[in-house]
Amino acid sequence: MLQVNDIESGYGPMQVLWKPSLEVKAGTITSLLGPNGAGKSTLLGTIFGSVSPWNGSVIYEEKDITREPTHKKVGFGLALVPEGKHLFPNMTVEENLYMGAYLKRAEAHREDSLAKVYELFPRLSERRAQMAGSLSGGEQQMVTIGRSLMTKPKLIMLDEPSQGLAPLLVELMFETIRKMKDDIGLTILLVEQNADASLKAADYVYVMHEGTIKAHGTPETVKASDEIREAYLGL
Amino acid sequence: ADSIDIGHPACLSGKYAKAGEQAVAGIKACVDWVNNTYGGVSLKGKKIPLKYTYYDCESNKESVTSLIGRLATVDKVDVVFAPYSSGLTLRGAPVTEARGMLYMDHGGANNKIFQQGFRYIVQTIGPASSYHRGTLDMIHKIDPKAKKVALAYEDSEFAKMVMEGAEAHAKELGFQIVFKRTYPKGVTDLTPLLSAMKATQPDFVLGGGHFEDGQLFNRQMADLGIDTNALSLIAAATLPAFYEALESMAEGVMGPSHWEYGVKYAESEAKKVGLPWIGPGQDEFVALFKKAAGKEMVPDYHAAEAGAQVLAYVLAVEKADSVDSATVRKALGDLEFMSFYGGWDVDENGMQVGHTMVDVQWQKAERIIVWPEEAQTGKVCYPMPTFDEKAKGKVALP
Amino acid sequence: MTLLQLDNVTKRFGGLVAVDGVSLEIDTGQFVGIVGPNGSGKTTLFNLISGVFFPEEGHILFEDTDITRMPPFKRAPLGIGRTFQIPRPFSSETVRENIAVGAMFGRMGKELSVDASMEVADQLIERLDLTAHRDKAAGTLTPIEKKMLEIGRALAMKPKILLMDEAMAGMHPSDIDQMVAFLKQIAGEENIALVAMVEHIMRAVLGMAEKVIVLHQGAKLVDAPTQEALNDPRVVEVYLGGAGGK
Amino acid sequence: MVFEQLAGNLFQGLVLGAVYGMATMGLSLIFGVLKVVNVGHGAFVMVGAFIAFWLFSALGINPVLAIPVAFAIGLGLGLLFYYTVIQRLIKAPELATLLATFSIGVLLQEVIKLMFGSEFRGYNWAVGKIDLGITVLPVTKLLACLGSVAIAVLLYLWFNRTRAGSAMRSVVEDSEGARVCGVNVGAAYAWSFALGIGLTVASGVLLTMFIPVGINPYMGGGYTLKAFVIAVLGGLSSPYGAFFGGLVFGLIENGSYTLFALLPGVEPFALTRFLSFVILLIILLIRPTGLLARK
Amino acid sequence: MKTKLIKYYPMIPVLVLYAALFLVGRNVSGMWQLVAMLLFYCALGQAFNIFLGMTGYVDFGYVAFMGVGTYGMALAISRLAHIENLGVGIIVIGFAMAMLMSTLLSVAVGAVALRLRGAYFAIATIGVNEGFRFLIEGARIWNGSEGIIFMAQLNQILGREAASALATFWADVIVLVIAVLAAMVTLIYMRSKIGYALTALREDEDAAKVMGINVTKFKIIAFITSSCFAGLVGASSWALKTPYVFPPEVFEIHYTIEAIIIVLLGGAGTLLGPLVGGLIYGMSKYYLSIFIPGFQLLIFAPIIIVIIVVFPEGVIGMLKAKTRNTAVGRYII
Ligand SMILES: Nc1ncnc2c1ncn2[C@@H]1O[C@H](COP(=O)(O)OP(=O)(O)OP(=O)(O)O)[C@@H](O)[C@H]1O
Ligand SMILES: Nc1ncnc2c1ncn2[C@@H]1O[C@H](COP(=O)(O)OP(=O)(O)OP(=O)(O)O)[C@@H](O)[C@H]1O
Ligand SMILES: CC(C)C[C@H](N)C(=O)O
Ligand SMILES: [Mg+2]
Ligand SMILES: [Mg+2]
Repeated sequence: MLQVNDIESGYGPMQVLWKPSLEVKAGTITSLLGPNGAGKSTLLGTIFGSVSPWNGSVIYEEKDITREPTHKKVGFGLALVPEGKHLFPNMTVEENLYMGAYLKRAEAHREDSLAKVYELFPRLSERRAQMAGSLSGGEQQMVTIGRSLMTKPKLIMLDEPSQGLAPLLVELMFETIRKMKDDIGLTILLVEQNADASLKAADYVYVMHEGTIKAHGTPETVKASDEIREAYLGL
Repeated sequence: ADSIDIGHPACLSGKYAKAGEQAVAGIKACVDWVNNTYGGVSLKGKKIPLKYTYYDCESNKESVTSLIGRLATVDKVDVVFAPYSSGLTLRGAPVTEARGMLYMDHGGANNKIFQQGFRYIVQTIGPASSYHRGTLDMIHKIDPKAKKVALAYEDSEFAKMVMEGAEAHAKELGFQIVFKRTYPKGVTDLTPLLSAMKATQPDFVLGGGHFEDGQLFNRQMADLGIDTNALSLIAAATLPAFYEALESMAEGVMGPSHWEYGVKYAESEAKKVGLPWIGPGQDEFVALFKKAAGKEMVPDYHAAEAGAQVLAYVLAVEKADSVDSATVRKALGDLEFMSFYGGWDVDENGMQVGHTMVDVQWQKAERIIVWPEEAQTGKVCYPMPTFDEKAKGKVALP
Repeated sequence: MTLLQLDNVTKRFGGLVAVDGVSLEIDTGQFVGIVGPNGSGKTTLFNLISGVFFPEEGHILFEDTDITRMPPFKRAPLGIGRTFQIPRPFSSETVRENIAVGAMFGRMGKELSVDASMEVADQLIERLDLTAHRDKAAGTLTPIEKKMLEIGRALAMKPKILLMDEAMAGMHPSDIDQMVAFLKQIAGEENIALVAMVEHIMRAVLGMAEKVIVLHQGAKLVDAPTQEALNDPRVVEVYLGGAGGK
Repeated sequence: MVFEQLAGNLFQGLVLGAVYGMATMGLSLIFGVLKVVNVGHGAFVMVGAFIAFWLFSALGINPVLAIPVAFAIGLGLGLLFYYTVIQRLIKAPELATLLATFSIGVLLQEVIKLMFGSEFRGYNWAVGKIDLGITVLPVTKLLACLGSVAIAVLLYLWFNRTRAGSAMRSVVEDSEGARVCGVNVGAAYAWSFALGIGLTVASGVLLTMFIPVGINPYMGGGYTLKAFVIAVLGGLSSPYGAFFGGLVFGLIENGSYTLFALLPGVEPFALTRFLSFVILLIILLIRPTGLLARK
Repeated sequence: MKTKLIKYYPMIPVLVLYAALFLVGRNVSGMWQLVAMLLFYCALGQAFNIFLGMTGYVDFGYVAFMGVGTYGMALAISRLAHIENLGVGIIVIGFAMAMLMSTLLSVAVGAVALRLRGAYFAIATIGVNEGFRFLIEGARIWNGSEGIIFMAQLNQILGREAASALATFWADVIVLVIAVLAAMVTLIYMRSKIGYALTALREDEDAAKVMGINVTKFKIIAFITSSCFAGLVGASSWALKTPYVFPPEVFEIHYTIEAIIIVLLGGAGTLLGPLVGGLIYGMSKYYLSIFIPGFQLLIFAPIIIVIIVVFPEGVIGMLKAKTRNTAVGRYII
């Protein structure tokens, strides 16, 4: 479904990605692991287009979308939940969520999607009329994810969704991710520090370090390799 | 030297661009006349051409001094023409004074410039305090019943000085000042002031300050339907753009002017009063001006003043037979002459006292000189038609 | 000895009671974890202690001085340091300068010259393993590096109490362990009497806290030694869920 | 007498205020979306004034019809300057855009001066007056006022009821967030800027309907200043706030004259200006983010 | 000891440039008045940078401090002229008045406006500038809009020769001294806790507060320092060189914008920036107005746009980033 080939990119003159390649199969959860600063967020950003790629290609549903603008990509069903909470602080929770359904394609399913998001995060439905900027950190994380779900994505890329969530919610989050795959049929590319939970949820795992893919395989093989666990996952 | 050099930090851009443009073309026109018609300045038995060097000071005081510095030292000019406005004229004065250079003022009307002890400054434009004298004299003469005068000027050093002069003269003539107010520079709505003025029911109104507020003043008097026997606005009413903007609303509106196309100054006139004459005739000046401007532009009094200043300088140089500033300055002090601009004479401080202003009135889209009587190109229309009548197409005719 | 005391402190936002009559005591030298579901008022509590907001009711005492309404910049010199949940470094300054600023205006600020502060910064940079980034502008760091920087900056203030708001969220597990060890060590050495931290990462809480205060809907639910608190069924129910204290 | 004058002035102030308000909406919009303080604001107002003047005096086109023309030209200028200048500076320090917009303003002034000269122009479009007893109101002023209100309402509807409007609102809040929602952020910036400039140029036409004289390349400076103050009164990033601020400003400017005129030895007109700035400061002290700003 | 001195190395290029300017002005014929203009712009930039550059707050009403400084000098000269034997002392009194008045105004404005942030601050200060001017005109303070013209008094007190030399030479030298002093103060601030506090609050005021920084205090320090220098620049470059004061000319917001341009062209918050910015700005203006009188702004505006697009951090800002951690970098901040 998504294929990244030898992509290179970075910030200003500084190169961060050194030709990592990876593939995400439809209907799976693919997990991307690696230490801080490995370039995971940069990779997601480059796929999505908020970081501009220098070289290499991104193929999505057999189309080369490397240089498509981000709004087109969202239109194709590619969603990103960015790290750090980029929500609309002076809009209410509900307005934020509605913004997720901004594109025509998503607008048609707006009420539906909204109901699903509230089902996933009941807390948001309690806070629907509150300004998003005044929510607690965890609540904001929920809004960000919910908003991306509102775009009716086919493939959703989550950048550390459990960051800042209470343990109860972390658990819920992973459950949600699984549900998103099973019930909605979403394909998921997941970046997480929580390697344990992440390995548990994933169908396939890539390990990234210093801008390149160091290893990949099923969770079992990755877990089995002491070398990987020690060098990159700190388990 | 093979030329006599005039230097000029001109206001070609910035807030005085409009007057600056006029001045530059006026100077060019007269330089052209001196060099080509007059044959050059007679100096020590030779005919020497004038050379005019100007830079753009952007109506900015820092540039005025730096450019005068350059004109004095790099271009080594013999005389500096001041930029427009009293402020900028004052800014340049210390530099020319320090170098003992002649400094000629054609756009700074503030009387106080001449009370500062500057020795090299000489004025061509008349002092601000005299702007509204003529208007008052005229109304005093033609309408003995008119008693109540309203004064409403811009709140600026120049207009205030005009207002003071007008107030003093009005009192001398026995008028009663029923309203005396100012409005700030750059106003966009005069409604409150005009409404208050309306309530005092003046017989006639004197005021103004600059171009834009003058237009606004007239326009809003029309909007509010404030009718008086006469309305005279300084600095604005005499310009063609004034009528273009206001059309029929400007009918009958007057303004004092240092010079207007149509004034009757000519060589014959000069003879009558026993003054020497120099320079192009009126039509000749206008033609030269248009040539210098390079576009269809009508000279106004800023151009005439600046041009007349060239002539004054030429006469003084010839009289002194020198370009030395002190000598020429002295000659200027003794000089009295007439040109297309009218009389020219300065007092011991360099302030212009020999030039009489005229009063102009818009009549049937023409600028008619209605005062003083000896300069008249037509009789005054008094009282002017009401704004309602004008809106219906009535023009101001005597 | 009681270092920090909160007495029935309440903070409202409009109709919402973000902190609801919380009283607590923290002793000198105690490591305290503050946990609670998202939105339970933890960050707000920190904001009240550090002076970003003032409470509507109640009192805050630090070393027996009432600081309830003291402006924030006066609290830092008393020895209250904090990090922000979303890091807020001074982006255009270098890492070194950022940390030095902490030293300059912190508890020892009056005694430290600019140069001396730079030295303090250098030491901390080494210990925090930020040497490679020393002269980089802080704005160019990754979020995690920014968090490290924030911790460094706060430590440079030589606080008696260090309030850390989810300083370790997003950190790699091995880094968390390192950080915990480091904080414990530096707290011992440097006279930092205590670290109070808000954390959702139980690995860090367990590794560090002697006692845990659990907030729920703005109010204090449990205040007990770590293990006891985390095993409390109410805490499991509202906060930990099935994962327990792992 | 005094009361009649006061009432008349207040009424005139309200009418003028509506036009002031409209003339500030573009500034607020651009600040709201791009965080760019358009120091060249007045120059765009001036361009609008020249459009109205030129269409009327050269082609005899009714100024009301000049509004859409000016708006379209404004959109074009906005896009032009956005893509050539502003876009490159969005990520630069805030002050860089301030300088850039100032220079754009100067450039416009000089270009217009080259085209039209530095004469003070005006046009005389008279369609009668209404005598209200307390004051006399020319129909052109009324039209300018109504036009301003209409544009403000349209903008409100557009902002809150259309997709493009909500896209802009989201970009204002968080551009990265807008991006993940599928908003074309680049285009939203460009069009917000263009719309802001379009409104500003159009307001130049409305202002000339109100004050059809004094049209000059350098006329904009005063409007920039006024617009800043009005924008802040209204909360700076809210175009409707700006409209409201305009009304307040117009009322103060015109209304206080009558009262100051009762004091001896002062220049009441200058004091009305003084008062408006004092009120600005007071408002900022009480509500540091303007009258209508959301917290 | 050496390390102590190293911190002040950046003053070297500043001093070298100012000295060069002075020498060129003295020795190259026709240059002095140009140098005077450049010095004015440099001093203006240097003074404004202490506040704008170091705090990131844009004071749109900055010119007001130059304005009251000008009034300070003008009032001293015009009101004290009758006192015998004051001589040059009157100039000293004038500068003292200028400092006092600009400081008083800055304390008053600072106490009110510095509570505001960002654009609100900027616009409140416009309000101060305009409001102050209209107060002077409206309440007819200090002669209202007629202003004060005082060359005659200056002549009377100092004698014609001295007054003339003052207006055409010494006033400019004083401006030079002010510029150098402002640069020194900038560097001293930068190297002291004040500088670090200001940078911190420029970046994140709330975080700075929690770090123990009394942001109000440091903002006020920078504001007063900067305003006081503005008052001095007004007193010398305006009052002494331009022996009159008319309210609309000394409260003209255009000068604030020029100051912003200068600081930005050079690089806000840098030491050398305002100087370089002032030179670029002044020279372009001067030579353009000589070579294409009347059209210079048409060319100048696009040039500024290009410079700012290419160097959004200013010329020195860029150079500083490029030379960071190099030997040259030690001199450029
Ligand atoms: N906006 C930016 N500007 C400059 N450099 C950046 C920026 N964002 C990230 N970097 C650099 O890119 C590198 C990779 O960062 P990235 O955020 O992609 O890592 P990551 O794997 O997502 O790490 P983390 O687990 O901490 O989120 C880091 O060295 C960082 O310094
Ligand atoms: N400035 C504010 N205005 C209005 N409500 C606020 C504000 N700050 C916080 N709140 C509300 O107060 C409650 C407590 O928020 P707080 O940030 O303290 O939670 P928290 O415990 O830190 O949560 P998290 O673990 O998610 O960071 C939340 O419901 C939040 O929405
Ligand atoms: C109207 C002008 C001739 C007067 C000029 N503005 C001055 O200041 O003197
Ligand atoms: Mg990341
Ligand atoms: Mg929190």
